[in-house]
Amino acid sequence: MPFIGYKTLIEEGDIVLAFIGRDAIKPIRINSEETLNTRYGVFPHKSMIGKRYGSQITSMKGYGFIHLLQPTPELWTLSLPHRTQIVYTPDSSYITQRLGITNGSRVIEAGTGSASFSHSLARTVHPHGQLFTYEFHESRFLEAKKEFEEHDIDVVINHRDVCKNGFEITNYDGGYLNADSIFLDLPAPWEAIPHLPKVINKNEKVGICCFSPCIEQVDKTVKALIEHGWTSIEMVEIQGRRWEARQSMKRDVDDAILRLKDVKRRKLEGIERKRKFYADNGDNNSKETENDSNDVREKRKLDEKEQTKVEKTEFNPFGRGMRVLEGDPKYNWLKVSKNEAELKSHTSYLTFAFKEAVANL
Amino acid sequence: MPFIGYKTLIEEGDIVLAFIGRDAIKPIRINSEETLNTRYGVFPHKSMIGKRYGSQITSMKGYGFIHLLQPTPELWTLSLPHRTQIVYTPDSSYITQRLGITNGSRVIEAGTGSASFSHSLARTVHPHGQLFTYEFHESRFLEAKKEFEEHDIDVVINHRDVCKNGFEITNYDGGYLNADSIFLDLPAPWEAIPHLPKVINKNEKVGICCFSPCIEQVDKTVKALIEHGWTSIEMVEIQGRRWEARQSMKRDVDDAILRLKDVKRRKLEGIERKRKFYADNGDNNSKETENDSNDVREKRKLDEKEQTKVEKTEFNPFGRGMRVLEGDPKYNWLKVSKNEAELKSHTSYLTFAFKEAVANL
Amino acid sequence: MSEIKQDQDQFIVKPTLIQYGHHVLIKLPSSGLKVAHVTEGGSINLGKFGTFDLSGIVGFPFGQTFEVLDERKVRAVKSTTYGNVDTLEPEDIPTADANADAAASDVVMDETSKENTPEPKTLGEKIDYLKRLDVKSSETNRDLLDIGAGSQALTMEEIETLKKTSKGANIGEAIIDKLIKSHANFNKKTIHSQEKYLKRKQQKFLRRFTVEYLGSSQLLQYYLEKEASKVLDMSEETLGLLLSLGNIQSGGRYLVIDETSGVLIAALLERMRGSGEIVLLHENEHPNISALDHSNFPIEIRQKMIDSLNLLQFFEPESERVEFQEYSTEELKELKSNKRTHYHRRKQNAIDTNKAIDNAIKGDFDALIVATTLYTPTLMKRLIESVGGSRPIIIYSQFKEPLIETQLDFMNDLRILTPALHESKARPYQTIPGRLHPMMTMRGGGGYLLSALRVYPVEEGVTAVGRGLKKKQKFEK
Amino acid sequence: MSEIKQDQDQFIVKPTLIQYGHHVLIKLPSSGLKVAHVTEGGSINLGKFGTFDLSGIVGFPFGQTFEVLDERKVRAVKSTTYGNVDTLEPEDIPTADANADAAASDVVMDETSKENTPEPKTLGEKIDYLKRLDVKSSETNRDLLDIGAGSQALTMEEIETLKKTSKGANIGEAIIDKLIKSHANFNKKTIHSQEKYLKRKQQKFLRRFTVEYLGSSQLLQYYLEKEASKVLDMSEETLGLLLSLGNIQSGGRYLVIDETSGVLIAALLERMRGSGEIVLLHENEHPNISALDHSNFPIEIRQKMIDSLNLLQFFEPESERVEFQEYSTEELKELKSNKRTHYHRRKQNAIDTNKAIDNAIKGDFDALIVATTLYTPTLMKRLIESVGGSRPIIIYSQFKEPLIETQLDFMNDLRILTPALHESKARPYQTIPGRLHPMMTMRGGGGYLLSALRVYPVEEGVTAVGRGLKKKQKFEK
Repeated sequence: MPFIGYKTLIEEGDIVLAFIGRDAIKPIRINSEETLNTRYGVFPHKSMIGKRYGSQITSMKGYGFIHLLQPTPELWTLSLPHRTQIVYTPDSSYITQRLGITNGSRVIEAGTGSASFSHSLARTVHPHGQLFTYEFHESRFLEAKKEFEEHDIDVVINHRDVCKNGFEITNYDGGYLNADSIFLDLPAPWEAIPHLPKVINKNEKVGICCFSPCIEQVDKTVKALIEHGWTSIEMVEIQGRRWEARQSMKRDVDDAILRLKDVKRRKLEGIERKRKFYADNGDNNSKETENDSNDVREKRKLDEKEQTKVEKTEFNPFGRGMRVLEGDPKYNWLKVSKNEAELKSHTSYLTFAFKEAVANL
Repeated sequence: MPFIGYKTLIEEGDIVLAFIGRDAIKPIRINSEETLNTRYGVFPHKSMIGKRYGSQITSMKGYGFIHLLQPTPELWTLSLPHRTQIVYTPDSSYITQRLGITNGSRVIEAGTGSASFSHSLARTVHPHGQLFTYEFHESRFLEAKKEFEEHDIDVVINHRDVCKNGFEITNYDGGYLNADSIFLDLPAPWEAIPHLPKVINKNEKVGICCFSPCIEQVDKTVKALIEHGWTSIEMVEIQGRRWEARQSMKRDVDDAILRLKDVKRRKLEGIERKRKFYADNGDNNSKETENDSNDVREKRKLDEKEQTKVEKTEFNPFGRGMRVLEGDPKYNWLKVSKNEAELKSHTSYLTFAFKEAVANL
Repeated sequence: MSEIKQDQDQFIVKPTLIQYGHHVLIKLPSSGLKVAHVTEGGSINLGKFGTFDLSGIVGFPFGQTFEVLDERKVRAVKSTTYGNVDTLEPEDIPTADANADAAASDVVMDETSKENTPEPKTLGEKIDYLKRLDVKSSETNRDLLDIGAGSQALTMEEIETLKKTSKGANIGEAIIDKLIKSHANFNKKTIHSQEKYLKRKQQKFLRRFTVEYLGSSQLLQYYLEKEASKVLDMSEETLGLLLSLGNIQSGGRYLVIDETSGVLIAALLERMRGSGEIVLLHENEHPNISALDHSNFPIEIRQKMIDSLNLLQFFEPESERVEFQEYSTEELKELKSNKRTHYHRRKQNAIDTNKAIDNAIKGDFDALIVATTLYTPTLMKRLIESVGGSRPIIIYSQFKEPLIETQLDFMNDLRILTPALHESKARPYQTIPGRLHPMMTMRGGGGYLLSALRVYPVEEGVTAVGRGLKKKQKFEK
Repeated sequence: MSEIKQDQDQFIVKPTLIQYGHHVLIKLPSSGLKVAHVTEGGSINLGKFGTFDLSGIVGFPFGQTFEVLDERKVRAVKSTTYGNVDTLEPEDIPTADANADAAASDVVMDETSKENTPEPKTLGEKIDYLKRLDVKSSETNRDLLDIGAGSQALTMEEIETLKKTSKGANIGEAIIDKLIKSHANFNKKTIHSQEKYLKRKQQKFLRRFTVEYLGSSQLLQYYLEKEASKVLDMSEETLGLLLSLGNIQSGGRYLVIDETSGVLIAALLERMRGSGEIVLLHENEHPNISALDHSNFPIEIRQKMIDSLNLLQFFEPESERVEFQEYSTEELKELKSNKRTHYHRRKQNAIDTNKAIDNAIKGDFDALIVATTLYTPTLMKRLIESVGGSRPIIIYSQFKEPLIETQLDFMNDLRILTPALHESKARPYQTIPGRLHPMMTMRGGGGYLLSALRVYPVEEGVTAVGRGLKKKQKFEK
């Protein structure tokens, strides 16, 4: 079980996430006959066997490097091609915590979608709980089912339109799923809500989260939840931001002034030298030199350039005109942070509600 | 004109914002007969006359201080009692910039509300533009009208239900307001939108901003704008945050370890001293001292306490148990920032749209 | 060869019914929180709501709402909480179309029912009754004035008198009835503001409370309300993100620094539910995990699963191992009783400490989880080595700034992959259908997370940038 | 005695019609931006949209949309932009109720019109036509697959061929027609995704553009799109907040450091509209205000209103005053022509510099506005003295961290009142009625502002914390 639990050494048949770059995480199943081709070179699976998870390895030609990671649901989510239907970690982690899902929970998820949240839920409810997941699209259902098998994840998956046909599974324990947590990632969750009473645990407080991108869906969902006796209805949006540490040059005003003084000094020096040169040699426009031949004038120009040149300054407090690497110890730096140029500003609205248990007294 | 323009010295009749504290900014009109009473003491207006705006002054008894500020629309907004209908500066400044309102603009505002945005708009369109503002509530209309007069602000204010009766002002230039910018802060802006064609400038591109707290209002507003030929409809929310600089103690792990070593050393020292004391004097429970009188035993206890005491350490890298002021130079500090314990997380949604001019060719 | 550490026997089942021995969270209507230990004969004082015997809530399911009766008794009632209602309400919310909205929704508006329906009895019925009132007259809220002290014809004295003359559970409703009758503008209000008004008054005067299961989120909420600094201002969303990014699960072995009074440890234990190990580092003689005293983890589980060490013991294990001279059975018999107790305590301490040191020395932890006010750049340099390959390192800080510095260090450390600085904020909305908007105010703060993975760089051919490189290479051989 | 500095004569009227001499913003459908100087005989190349003569847009009002025809001509068309459409679209948006929504709205759905209506002609008609298609069959989007390359039966080659065979303005529509016909799943799509699809294709192939007035916001947008670092990543909302907090208005006298290529100066000039003064500080020989070359401020206004000084000239004015020996008329006549030009240039420079120095020395500026990459804590210490009483100091920084340090300094400076650190972010929404949601992505960054007021502490009785206290007291006497 590489997705749940922990493993130290990489063996034949294991799933490994080859970390090629931040946006290139490639899942591979170790097969000693195969090789992994990346833009950093060729890596035979054989070279990975026996290595510890987390190892950096060198390509066959020795100049490229990749890291071999043990899959986790969160890394798996990162490795998926970016699609909008993925429930990303800031949302999925909050839903899990807010609904109190933990080892032992019985969770319903519809639809399965990319199955990335399913991985995370399965990890968290393992080993004493159970995840039930439903997918309408046949192609996605088949893909997810195969993935769960390959990843050795214990999930009850169903090909089903829950809005029309509900959640009951006749061949599962008489259909008593006794779910304590529900996650609905459906276009019209209000059509699925009426079907829930048959599958939730009546003896404990049950939580639900509906995941909808548009606000109009929230409005309909809230109305349906009220109608079907759910209480403590609260809706939130998770605003996740990523920051990146950077260094920004600490450019002191005193240095800027000193630089201007230096520029001025050199300019005056140049003027002084020119004045001296003209005094010694006359300038090309003056009356004294009016009758000189072109050769003489050209020569004088070159001499002037040579003799009045002011050497470049050593004083360059901010590295002007130079390629300065961020953090270069020759300069002062301020530690700063910035976020991505393009923020993920919205995923979906999260509508939570709870259903009280029926008191038995 | 104290609200628009700049003034250096405080004179009789001027409006002054007495800055008593961040949440206590009190507007006063200078009257040499009057005094200002604050929690920091009594300040006769006479003592303010001739002072420069920005001056800190001392109370009559000499122990309290306040600052005398020149009113600006933004300070005025801060001085108002916190009410939800105020358009705060992060919103008002964005609306102004986004609609391109500047000196010379002709702006319609409905409703006037607390008149704080009116102040800001009047400042910005001054002196070549014109602000037209409408208020339905009679009491608010009267209050705002009086305020504009007192503040010497040139605004055309109307007591009007613009949703029913539109924006035309028959006694103003034949009713041709020729507005180029519209701001609607109304419960149902979609009822006012149909009335706009009569008062906007047909020869230039006109911008509108509708300010609504609920998303359902936005939905209706967008539909009304589309129906009435407005284009480039965009809605945004302004999320303004305030940060405050703080210093957080830089507690190094090495110092924490040294402290634990110091604690341990002193503990061992205590044990050592106890051992020595018992070797010299026996302890109260040992066989040797079994027959001592109570007095002797008490005395030995006191001696033990005295002689085995380990003096308090000088080594206290984090000032444990002491009152440490933030930034105390005896310690190391990291500069950090935090935002308010309670964030203003929502004001209203801002729906913008534009109406093209009619080409005359 | 899978290395999952499962311990099926140790599985702690989350209880569904309130029982003696439980710690529970009591939610008061004004969103006040209390933690109670349900003991036989125990009682709890809810301030102005009175005192009640805890025996009255035993046997009911978690999530149940109760009403305080006279004579320290409670009775179970149906919850009437519908969701988030903003206490600040802008006046620019229209009501003209409220009828249309409501008609379109599932709430049936019967405009003629005003005269026909019998007097409403329960509070729920009262709210329904108010919903059915004909509100055509208040097409917009233009006729309304602010709900202020001025328009409330019931003085505080009158309310106090009512409180004294009415009995027990009826106090709340009696006051609300009186308020409805006396509120000068009540009939001018829109349905919406009438409901809001009732809800606010209900929260103020109804002696109701709900008993919730005390999970890690509830424990966190409780601390956040009482004294947020005791949990380093950590928000629920940040805690959730920490647990996911940390890949916390049943059977894991975690290295932890926890300055959240133990709330973080409680959250880890909850996800582990009896299986796995925690090595807890602290900078004082004992760790501060006082929150666990309010939690429902049996003391045996805590002792079995948590090994605690101070930083000195962790970083200088060999010199901090407790040497302990065992006595022979003979010698033991010779000892006086108090000396023998002392001997056994010292022996247990030596065993615990040395076991914890052995555990710590093994390294290869499945995650490093840190929530501390210690300066993390220097701290992390010393802790990275103890983390297993491909395992997450997650650092929580109330402030972003120390994590920026730590991230810069991580970016230059070959033992670290993908350092990322996260901020997560849940933005709550008012959930009244037709009047959806973000709450006007919300909690600030909530903290930041720095996440990274521990990796093993290749031994040669890579520019040595990471500081501890030599040490690590030795370690890898 | 009011001291307003008004200059009614200098009022620059914002133009409503496009005229020769204007700099204008050209918005391309794919939200690409260009700045054009409208000159007689001038033309502009819009890349794949072709080249057109600028004379074709003269006389039209700003905001007008045009279509590029053949032979470098354009024709005015009605705008068809409705608002923000998210290019990312989650598939979880329901369409089951789209019909109901639309029916409830003002858009009339005529389900029988499909057969009866004549062939649609214009693009607008085509969109309308698509709206009227019977979409009952696609009750939800379950039958839809992702809009991907696979389902688009038109290859890039075919599109290229179409581009070559179709003529001018018809290219776009021809391609769209072909796309509609060939898109394998088009009929399976919901109204919503059909519209979105069309809009995206329209943006890609229709040779349309809009000409906008080049105000400060448009100038900022242009730079943000081209190279955000040239405006220090400043967002429009931050610029707006800066102008309001800075109390910028007609007639003000402002001390400014501007590293936004002059966009900030343009925004100030726009609010001042011809009246007032700016002293502009810079750290090189000349200020970088290249953005003003794209703006519509006449050079005379810029010369009249802006005095620029480098930091050395500002901070050491007396030694930096330009000494200039005037020649007598006699002497001037003696000079050769090039020497005389040189003389006049030097003279003008001396006059300008000395005038700017005199202006700077006066101090008492109505606001200090700083947008710089210089380290602000030390910079501000030297600038505070020049600000008038009760006048705002506003500092922009791309990063929060230098402003944190500056705020800490300000908190200990008696010359400063209410230092406050602001962040403002505009969060855009998709504005399709019935499908409102925040855009899935938005620009990060945007910068921070530190605002404060300059005050005069009482001379005695207050602990002297402010550094420049002595200097200031002297100044006050």
